[in-house]
Amino acid sequence: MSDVMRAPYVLEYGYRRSTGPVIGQFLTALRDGRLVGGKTARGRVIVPPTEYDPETGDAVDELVPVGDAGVVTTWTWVAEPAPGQPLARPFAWALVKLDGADTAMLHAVDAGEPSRMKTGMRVRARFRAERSGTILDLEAFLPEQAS
Amino acid sequence: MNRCAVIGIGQTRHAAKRDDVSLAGLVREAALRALADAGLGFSDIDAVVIGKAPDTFEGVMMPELYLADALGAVGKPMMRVHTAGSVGGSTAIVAAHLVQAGVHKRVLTVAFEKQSESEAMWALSPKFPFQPPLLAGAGGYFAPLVRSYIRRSGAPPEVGIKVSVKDRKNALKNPYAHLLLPDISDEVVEKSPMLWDPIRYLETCPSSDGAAAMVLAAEDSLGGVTNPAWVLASEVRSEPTMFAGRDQVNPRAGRDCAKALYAGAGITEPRRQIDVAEVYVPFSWFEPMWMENLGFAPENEGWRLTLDGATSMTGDLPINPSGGVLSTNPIGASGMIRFAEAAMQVRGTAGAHQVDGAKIAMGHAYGGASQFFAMWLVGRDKP
Amino acid sequence: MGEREIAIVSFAEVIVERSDRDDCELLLPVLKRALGDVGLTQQDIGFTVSGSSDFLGGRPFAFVMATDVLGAWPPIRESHVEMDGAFALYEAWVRLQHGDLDTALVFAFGRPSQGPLHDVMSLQLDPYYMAPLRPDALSLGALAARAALDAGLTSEDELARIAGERRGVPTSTSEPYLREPLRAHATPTLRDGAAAIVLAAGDGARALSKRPAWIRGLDHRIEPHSLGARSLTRSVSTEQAARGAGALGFGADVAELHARFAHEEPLLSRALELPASTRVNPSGGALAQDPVMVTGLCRLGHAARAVHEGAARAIAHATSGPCLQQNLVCTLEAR
Amino acid sequence: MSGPVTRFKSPVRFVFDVPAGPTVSRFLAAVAEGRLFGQRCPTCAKVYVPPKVACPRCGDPLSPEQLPVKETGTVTSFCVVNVPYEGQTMKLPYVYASILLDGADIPFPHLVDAEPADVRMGLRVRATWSDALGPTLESIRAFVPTGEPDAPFDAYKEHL
Repeated sequence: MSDVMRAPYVLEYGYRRSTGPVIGQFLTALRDGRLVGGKTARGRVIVPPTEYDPETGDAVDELVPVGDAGVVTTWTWVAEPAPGQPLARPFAWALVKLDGADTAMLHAVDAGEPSRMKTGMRVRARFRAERSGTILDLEAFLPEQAS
Repeated sequence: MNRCAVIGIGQTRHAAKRDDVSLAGLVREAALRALADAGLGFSDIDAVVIGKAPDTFEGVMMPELYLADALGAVGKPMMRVHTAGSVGGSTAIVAAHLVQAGVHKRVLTVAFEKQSESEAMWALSPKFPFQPPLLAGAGGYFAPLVRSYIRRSGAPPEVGIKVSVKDRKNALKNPYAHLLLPDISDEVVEKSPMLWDPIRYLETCPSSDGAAAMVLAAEDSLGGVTNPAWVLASEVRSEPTMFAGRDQVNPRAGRDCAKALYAGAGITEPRRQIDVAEVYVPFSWFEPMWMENLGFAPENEGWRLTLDGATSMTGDLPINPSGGVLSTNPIGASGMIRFAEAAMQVRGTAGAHQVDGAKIAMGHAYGGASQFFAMWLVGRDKP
Repeated sequence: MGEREIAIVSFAEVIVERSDRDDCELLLPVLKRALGDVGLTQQDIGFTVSGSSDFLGGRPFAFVMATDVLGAWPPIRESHVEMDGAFALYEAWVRLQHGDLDTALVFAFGRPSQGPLHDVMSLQLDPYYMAPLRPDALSLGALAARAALDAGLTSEDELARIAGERRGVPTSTSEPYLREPLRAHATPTLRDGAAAIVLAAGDGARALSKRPAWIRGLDHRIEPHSLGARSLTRSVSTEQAARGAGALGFGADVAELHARFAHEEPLLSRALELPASTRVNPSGGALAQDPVMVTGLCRLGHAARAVHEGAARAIAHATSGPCLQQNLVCTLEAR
Repeated sequence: MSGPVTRFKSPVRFVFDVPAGPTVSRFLAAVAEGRLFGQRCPTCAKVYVPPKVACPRCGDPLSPEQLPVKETGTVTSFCVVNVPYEGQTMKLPYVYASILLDGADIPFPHLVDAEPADVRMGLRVRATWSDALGPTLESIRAFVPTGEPDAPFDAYKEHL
């Protein structure tokens, strides 16, 4: 069916997100170089915090400080980063459970090469120099021995 | 089929921009109010059914996935309905089916739109290849239909103005309504800019952020709720966007849907037996058009109901006591607000816009090119 | 749980590598075949419901076009879920429980070839914390795969073996990683496609099919969204849906699992407590062909077809969301 | 630093590659040559311009035969657009109309190049083509009045 026409279609939107109080406090802290989590009624600490306990839907409004270092619970390697991802050079995606947190967060680990990645390794947050109040203010995690 | 009733209703404060909340915060505002109204918590709910219009409005693909925990759905069935503008109504109907089919005892249903996350006008009119050029936006589609209606019915030109003034005055009595225009008058509407001739600016709906939620329950699971709104009947009908000879002004899908709805509830004289209706009127002229489509007036005479005052708060068939879509339009939620407001009327909880003694109320939604219809009838008395 | 006897009596699918057709052209022959195989037309159908996602083509209201090829005149009872077609089938099954309608047409369509689907799917994620990072769907699959490997639930050798069997081609752990620890063979094969299923109730089903695939149970459940707030090594929502659908101890001859990644097969088999005697994904599943938004409905179709063709019992599974967030389980049987 | 974070921008950009499908491709190829055609439903005999994959009313594929249609037609309804919207290129005000081509059984939307006050339901119009033809209905620049007497309401009332 070579006579079928094809044409590009560009989907482009500048979505604007309003954060609400809980996400707003997390992003404000992040912009200021700190990490916080949300404490649920059962005492679990959710990082990044949601306005609700993911298990029950109950409101979460108490925010508590958490460490800026933690443990990689799983990871994969991205050899060719796509536009918009945290790093332009090859990096790892990882779930990182920060010290003091009961859930893990998704972010990039700037490890240089996959051989330096290992489940259970410790990593520490590296903040961008210029921060604006988005999750990308956390540029990446770094393997702890190298940070 | 098991009986089903509305036992909890919640709405957000609707506004052009709800910059104070996240998407989850918006839907939770409605959901938590509905639960509080029913005297329940998330743990009392068996399933969640969520609806909204296109995902491109907020740029979240299948947002029910992200919203599952915000709505206490973890460990439960969750569904996401999308039937264009009728979706708020269709979503409530899917939720009611879960109860009526005996699958669940209590279902939370939520519909929302946060149009300020993008520009909805833009989202509705992207340059998509190979399609006929979109030259006039949403009003450009519906304005020719209004012109056709006026030509066919011989309606006088002030009908659209009268509907607008009525709905905007009603909205002043609704604490959740978005657009509040206390100084509204025939003259103000008439002098507002003619956007898509014959449709004026004040004869169109706003673009809103908002959500609505309801708790639907089986007869044996009403809890402490003593004023449930019983679902007497619900119906959906769809027809193609366009075909040769299609009547776009008075679409058959809407007529068939209403007929089946009345038959299901044992209604033989809808004008007399239905006390109040919340009808999806995004452009004021759609009130008379839908009056005919719903069988409340003979063909080409729907406008007389408006001019005679029958559709006003003091008339015999008040239409849109809430102020309707003309006053509040979070697209995906607009249909559910109609369904919820109908339930509020028969529960006697509509406050300042309550129609005294309402026993049977209709909720109506439509979408697409006037091609998707969803309706329900709710009653104060158990069927 | 529904009490009315409802069966899958017909199934048709079209799956191609990259379709030059629009959604209507893709759907029309599938709908005609699903109906025609049991001698029906749209006029005989009580309820019609579909599943699709606007974002596959990036175009709002894509599903509205489908009404052009449904024969929706006189107007029909119709609905649409912005989900895989398997969840549309759930809506139809619920609707038929009412007893006033006897047949339903369920269909789904999806053309991932139109765009960078794995990247687009990042828009499924939490729009504050995850979506702005733009992680692609393959990377998320790989995070769960590593968790499964670390937990000893599977091995890279097993992933290669599963992938080889489903795809019908030789595979090896010497192939390079696509997203470590996943090799390309362990990831879905994106396809364009459409599928349709006809449901019928009671004696109507017996009249339409010599061997209807009766729905014994059907349930679905969802888990927390965040990948870090739930287990990636145990599919809790599949376990819950399996209990609801009566899948545990069901003794299925065949199980069609909506496993988009090879490691999801052992994970799901464990959640469903499948015995060794159950044949898993004889159709090849999503590793061989993944027409996104249609794949789950195809699992129901293939499981039903196994019953139509002689199997006593079959299980179908469908999923939605990143890393098996939401799961549907259906048990089917001959009677 | 500064005040609390309450919102942020989240830009999205994806490029899709969209096929027109054979039905639309055939029609747009003709349009690119300055030619229009319709296709007939084998069941109800109605002629669709532009052709659809199937007759939405009957659900059957249209007959493949390309039927010539005239470039003249009747305005069945219209609106006067006074409001600009995103992506709109026309000079305000302009007339957006449903036009039933002679020989077709379904109206399609397009522009009428005339003083808004002179446009009526039933107005007879003719297509004027753009200098730059391409595979898009924008190859028709606009429809202009033919000067014929208006079509009677009964001639098009089934197409509203």
